[in-house]
Amino acid sequence: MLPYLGKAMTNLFRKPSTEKFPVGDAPQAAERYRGRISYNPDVCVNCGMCMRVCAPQCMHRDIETLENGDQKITFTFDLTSCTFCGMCADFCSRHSITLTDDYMMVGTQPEDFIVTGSFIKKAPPPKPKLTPEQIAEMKAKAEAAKAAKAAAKAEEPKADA
Amino acid sequence: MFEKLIDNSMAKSPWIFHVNAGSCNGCDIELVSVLTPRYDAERFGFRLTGTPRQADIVVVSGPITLQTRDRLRRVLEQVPEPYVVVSLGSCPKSGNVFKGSYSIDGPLDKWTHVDVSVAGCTPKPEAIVAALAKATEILKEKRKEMRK
Amino acid sequence: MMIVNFIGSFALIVLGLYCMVAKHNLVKVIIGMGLVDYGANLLIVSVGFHAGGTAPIFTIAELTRASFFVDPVPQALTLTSIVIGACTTAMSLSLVMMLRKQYGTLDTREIRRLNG
Amino acid sequence: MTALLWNLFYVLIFPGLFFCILMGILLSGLDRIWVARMQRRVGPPLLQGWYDFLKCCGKETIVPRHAKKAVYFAAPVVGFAALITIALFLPVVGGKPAFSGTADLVVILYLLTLVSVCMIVGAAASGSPFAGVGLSREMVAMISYELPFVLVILAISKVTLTADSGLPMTFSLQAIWDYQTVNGPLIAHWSLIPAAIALLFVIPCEVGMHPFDIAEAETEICEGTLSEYSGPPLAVFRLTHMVKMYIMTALFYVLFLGGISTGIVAVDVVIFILVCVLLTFITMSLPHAACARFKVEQVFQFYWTFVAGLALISLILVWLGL
Amino acid sequence: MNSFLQNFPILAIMTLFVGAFVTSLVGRRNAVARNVVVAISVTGALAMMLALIKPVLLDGQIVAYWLGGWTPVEGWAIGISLEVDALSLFFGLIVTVAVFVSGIYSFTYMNHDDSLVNYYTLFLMLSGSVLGLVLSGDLFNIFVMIEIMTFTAVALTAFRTSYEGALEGALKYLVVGSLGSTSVLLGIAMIYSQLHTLNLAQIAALIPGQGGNLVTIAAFAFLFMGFGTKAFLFPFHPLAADAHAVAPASISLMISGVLTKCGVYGIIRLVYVLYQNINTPFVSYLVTGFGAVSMFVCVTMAFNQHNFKRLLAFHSISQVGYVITVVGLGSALGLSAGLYHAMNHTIFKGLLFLTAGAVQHQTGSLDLDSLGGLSKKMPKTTLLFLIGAASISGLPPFNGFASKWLIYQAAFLKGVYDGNFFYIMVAVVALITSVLTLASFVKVSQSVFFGQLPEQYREVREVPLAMRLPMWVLAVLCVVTGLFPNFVQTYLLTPAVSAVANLTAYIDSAMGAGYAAAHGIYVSGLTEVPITGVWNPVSWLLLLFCVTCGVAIVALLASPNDNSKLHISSKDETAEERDDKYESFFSGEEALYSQVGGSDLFWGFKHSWRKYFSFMHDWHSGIVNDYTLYGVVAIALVLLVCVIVL
Repeated sequence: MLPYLGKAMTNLFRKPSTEKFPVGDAPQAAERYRGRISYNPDVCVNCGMCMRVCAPQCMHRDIETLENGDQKITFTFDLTSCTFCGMCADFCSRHSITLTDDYMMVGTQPEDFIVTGSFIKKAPPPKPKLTPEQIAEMKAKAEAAKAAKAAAKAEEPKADA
Repeated sequence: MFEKLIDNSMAKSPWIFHVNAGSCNGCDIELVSVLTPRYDAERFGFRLTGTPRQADIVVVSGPITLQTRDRLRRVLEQVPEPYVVVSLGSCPKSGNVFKGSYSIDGPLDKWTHVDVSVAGCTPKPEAIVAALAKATEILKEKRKEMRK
Repeated sequence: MMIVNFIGSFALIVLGLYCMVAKHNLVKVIIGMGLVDYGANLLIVSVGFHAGGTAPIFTIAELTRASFFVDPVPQALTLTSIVIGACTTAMSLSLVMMLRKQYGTLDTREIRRLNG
Repeated sequence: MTALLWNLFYVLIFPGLFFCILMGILLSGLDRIWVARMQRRVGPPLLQGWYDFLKCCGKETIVPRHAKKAVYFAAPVVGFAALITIALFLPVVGGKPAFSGTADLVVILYLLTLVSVCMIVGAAASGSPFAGVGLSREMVAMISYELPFVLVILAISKVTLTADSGLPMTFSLQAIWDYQTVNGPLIAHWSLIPAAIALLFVIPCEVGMHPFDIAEAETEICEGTLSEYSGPPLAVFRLTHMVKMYIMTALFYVLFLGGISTGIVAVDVVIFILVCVLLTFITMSLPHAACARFKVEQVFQFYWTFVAGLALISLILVWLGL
Repeated sequence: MNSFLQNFPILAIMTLFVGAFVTSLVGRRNAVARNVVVAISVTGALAMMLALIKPVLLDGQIVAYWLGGWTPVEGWAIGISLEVDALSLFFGLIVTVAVFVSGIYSFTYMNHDDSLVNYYTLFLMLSGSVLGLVLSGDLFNIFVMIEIMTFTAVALTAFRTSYEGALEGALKYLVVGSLGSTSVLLGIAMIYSQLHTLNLAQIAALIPGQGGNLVTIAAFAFLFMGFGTKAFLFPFHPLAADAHAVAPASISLMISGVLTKCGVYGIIRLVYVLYQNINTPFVSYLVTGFGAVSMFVCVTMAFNQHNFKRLLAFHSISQVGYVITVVGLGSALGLSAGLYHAMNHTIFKGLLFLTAGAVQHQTGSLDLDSLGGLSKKMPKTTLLFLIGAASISGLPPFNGFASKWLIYQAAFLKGVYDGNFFYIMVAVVALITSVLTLASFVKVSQSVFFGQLPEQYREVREVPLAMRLPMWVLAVLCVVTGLFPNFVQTYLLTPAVSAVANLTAYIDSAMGAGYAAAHGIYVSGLTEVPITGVWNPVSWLLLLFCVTCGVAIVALLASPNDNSKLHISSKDETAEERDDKYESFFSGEEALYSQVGGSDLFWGFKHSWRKYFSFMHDWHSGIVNDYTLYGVVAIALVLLVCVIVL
C-alpha cells in the first residue's frame, strides 16, 4: 500500500492527464482510424461488391428508373448499423467508398446517421438488329469450326503412334 | 428560484446507469474508459450508479436479445422521471451484425424513446463524452418541460 | 455417627449425578434426578438429628426449656421436599411418555431437535 | 425570547444545520478533487455535492411496492437530525458546545450508531434484496469500528479523569476540552498517540469512505443500502454522508487537538476548518486513492486486530499511568 | 404503618393462588367466568403491589408479616415470614406488571388452543409462586416457590404438546433445572445446619459471625449456582433457549421477564444481604465474570439462530448477563444500573416476545428464513417491534439506552476507582455486546418485517386490538422509562438500592429493634460512587425535534410542489395488476425469490469467527446429558474455588 501512497502523493502535484475535449475541438483520431463512411457516387460503378461483403448489411441500394430510361441509383449507408470493418472500402475497386477519421457520430435523429449518394446510370444505346443473312453466315462459320475441330481430333492418335 | 437552481444542477450532476442488453462488451469497456483519468467524465459530475432508481441517464449497449428484453424493459420502467436514454454503439439502434437473428428482439426504439444515439462499433470515448454532454442538455430541457 | 448419613447422602447425590450425566436412557436420567433428591433429603434430615432426642411432638403445655428433641424444621422441610420431588418425577415421567410417542425413542442422543 | 432566538441560531445556523451542510459540502468537494488529482484527473467542481443534492431533490421519488412507506421517508430525516444533534454537542469553537451538559461521549457514540441504524432501517424498509446485503455489511462495518472507537474513548476518559484538575465528569466533552486547555492537546500526550492513530482509522469506516464503503459498493451490490432510494430521501442520505465527514473530523479535533484557543472567534473557526480539511485529506482522500475496496471480513479483521490493538496499547499505557 | 396494608403482600400472593384454584373450579364449563377470574386475580395482585408503593418505596418502610402470627421468640424466627422492603417491592412490581400484561395478552393469543383451564390455572400458580419468591422472608419458602415456579413453567412450556420440540424443551428445562433446585436445597440444608434458622433477616445477622466456616461458604456456592440456574446464567443458558423457543409467547414473556428476575433477585439478596460479601474481590469477580461471559456468549449464539423466539431467548440471557455483571460490581451505581436494566429488560423483552407471538399467531411460523415483508401487513406490530428492538439495542431515547449508559459508567468507574483493568474490559465487552445485539435485531427486522413478502403470507392480517393493547402498554413503558430516567432513579431505584444498603433496618424490622446491632451489623456493604455525567433525554429529544423540524422545512422547500410527475409516486399494495415500476430493483429480474434469508445476513461476520461459531454450535448439542454435565461441572468448580479462596 505504501508505494501507492507515494505515487498518489506525487501525482497530487502533477498536471492532470485529462484531455480538454468537450471544451474546444475534438482531438485528431489515430492514423488509419476507420470512422464515418464517405461515399463518392461519381466514381461508383454500381458493382454491388460492397453490399456483398457487408456483414451487417448496412447499405441499401435504391434503383429508380427515370423517364428517359436512365436509372437513378442511390446508395444509403446506415451508420448505426455499420461495424466499421472497412471491408466495403477494401473491395471497392474504384475507391468510391472510404472510411474517414471522423468519429463524432452523435445525434438525436435517425437522419444524423445516414450517409447517402446517388448517381445516374445512363441507359445503354439500343442494340442493332441482325438480318437473316448475317445469321446464316454466322451459323455456317460455326459449322466450319466444328468440322475442323473433329478433323484435328481424328489425327491425334496417329501422331502418337 | 429554487426550481431554477435544480434545473441547473440537473445538468451538472447526471448519474449514469448502464444496461448491457447483450453487448459484446466493447462498448461497455469504452463507457468505463470515459471515467478514466484521460477522459475524466467526473469533472462534469458524471457518476456510474448501480441502480436505476438513482439514474438520470440510462445508457444501453448491445442488441436487445430475447433474454435481456424483459429485464431491459423492467429497468427502464424503474428509472424515476426525468431521465434520458442513450443508445451506445450500433447494436441497440439496428442490431448490427446480429440483425435478423432469431434471438434478437430489437431495435431499442421498439421499447423506448431513444434521446441520443452514438454510432460506432465501438464509439470512441470522446464521442461518448459528447453524447453524454448532449444528453445532459436534453435532461435539463425535460426537467424544465415537466415543471411547466 | 451422623457421618455415615452424610457419606450416604453424598454417595446418593454423586450416583444420581452420574446417572444424569452418563446414562442416555431418559428413564434412567429421571431415576438419577430422584437419587439426587433423596440424597438431599437424607442430608436435611441428618442435619436436624440430635443423638438421644425424642420425636418433636408436644403440646404447648408440655414444652419446657429442658425438652430435648430432634429439630422438627428439617423434618418438615424434608416432607415438603419429598412431595415436590414426587411431583417432579411424575411430571417428568409424563413428559417422557409423550416424548416416546412423538420421537419413538428414549435415547437422549436422538432427542436433540433443539440444538445449536 | 433572546435565549430562544439564540437556540434557533445554534440549531439552524452556526454549529447546526447550515454550518454542517456547508462544511460537509466543502469537505466532500475537496476530497473528491484531491482523489481526482491523485489519480491525475481534473475532478468535479468544489460544489459537486451541492449539485448532487439539488439534483436528487428535483427527481421523482418512487416508493417500491415492498417498502414500508413511513419508515422509508422517516429514516433519512431522523438520521440526519441525529447527526446535526451531534454537531450541537461538539465544543468546536471556544470550548463551549451549543447545548452543554446534555450529552457526553457515550451519547455521541450512540447518536453515531443511530445515524447508521437509520440508514440500515431505511434500507430494510425499502424491501430490496440488495439493500438486505448492504445493510448486513453496514452492520458488520459498525461492529468492526465500534470496538476500537470504544477503546479510544475509554483511554481518553481515563486520562482526563485521573488528571488532578478536579473534574468530576469523565465522559464529558466539555471536561476533555477543559483538560486540554490546561494540559495541552491530548495528541501531545505520547501514550495516546496509538489511540489517535486508531481513531484516524476509525474515521473513514465510520463515514463509509471508499476503501471501507462495503455497504454501498455500487458495482457489486447495486448501491447496497441505497439501492431503492430515489429523489429527496436519497438527497438527504447523500447529505448525511457528507455531513458525517465533517462531524467525524470535528470529533477528532475536539478529542485530540482541542483546547487550542487564540481568543478570537474568527481565528479559531479558521483553525478549526483548516484542521478538518487536513484530517479529511489524511483519513479519507489518501486511503481512497491508494486502496481498493476491502472485503467484508477483511474490514472486520483489520479493525479487530490492528486498529483495536493500537487502541488497546494506548489504553494499557494510559492505565499504567504513562 | 397502616395495619391493613400490612396484609397486602400475603393477600397479593393468595389472590393469585386462590385465583388458580377458582379458575380450575369454574373455568371448566364457562370460558367467560374463567377469564373474569383470571383478570380479577392479576389486576388484584397488581393493585395491591401498587398500593404498597407509597409506604415502602416512598416512605422507606419495611413490611414484615409473620404467617399465623408466629413472631420471633427470644431472637429466633420460628415462623414463616414475608418481608417486603423496597428491593422486594421493586421486583414485585416488575412481576405483577408482567403478569398483568401476559394475562391480558393470553386471552386472545391462546384462543386457538384447547384445555385453557389448565393453562390459566398453571399460569396463575406460576405468577403466585414468583410473587411469593420475591416477597418472601424465609429461605425455605424461597425454595418451595422456586420449585412451584419451575414445575408450572415446565408444564406451561410443554403446554402445546403438538408443537415441534415443546416436550423436548420442557424435559430439558426440568432435568437441568432440577440441578439448580437441588443445589438451592443443599445450600439451605447447610445454612440450617450451621445457623439453625431459615429466616433471611436472621441469617443476614448471623452469617458475618461465622467467619471462615467452610460449610456456610459451600452453602454460598450452592445458593449462588442455584439462583444462577434460575437466572439461566452461562452454562445453563441452553435450557432457557430451548424452553423459550417452544413455549407460548405469553409464557416466554413470563420465563424471560419474570423467572430470570427471580434468579437475579436471589443473587442480589445472597451477595448483598445474606452474605454481605460483595466487596470481597473474589465474589465480585465471580458474579461479574459469570455475567460478562453469559452476556457475550449468548449474544453471539443469537447470530446462529433461525428461530425468532430462540433468538430472543438468547438475547434474554444476554441482557440478564448485563444485570448480573453490574450487580457484581458492588457499587451503589452498579446496583441501581442493574435494577434499572432488570426492569427495562422485563419491559422490552416482554414486548419483543409478544410481537413474536403476534407474528406466530397470524402466520403460524417463526422461521426467520421463510418470513419476510410483514411490515406491509402488520404495520402496528412492526412499529411495536421496532420500539422494542431499539430499546434492547440501547438506542436513545428508549429505556435500554438509559440503563446501559448507567451500566457502562458503573463498570468503568469501578475500574478506575479500584485501579482494576478487569472492570474496564467488562465495560468494553458490554459495549460490544450492545452493538452485537443491535446487529442481531437488524437481522430480525430485515428478515421478518422488511424485505420481500412471500406468497403464502399475502393474506396475513394485523393482530386484534386485544393483543396489541398489552404490547402498547409495554411500549409506552419503554418510552416513558427511557425519557424520564431521573424519575425512575428517584422513585424506584434509589429506594431499592438504599433498602439493600440499609441492612440494619431489614434485620431489625423482622427480628425486632436492636437485633442487628447485637450481632455487630452496622453499616451497609456498599461503597458510594458518585454518578457522573447527566443523561437528560427530554432536552435531547427537544433538540432532536427542533432539528427534525428544520430538516423537514428544508425538505419541503426543496421538493417541487405543484407537479404531479415529479412527486412521490407509490403504489398500493392491494393493487391487482403488477407494475414493474414499483417492483424492487433486482438487476431487472423479477424479485420474486430474492429474499435474503435471516441466517445468511451476517455471513461476513460469521465467516471471520467461523471456528468460534462452529465450536459453539457443536457445544450446544441439544443432548440433556451434556447440559447436565456442564451444569455439574460449573457447580463443582464454583464450589471448589469458593471453598479454596473464601
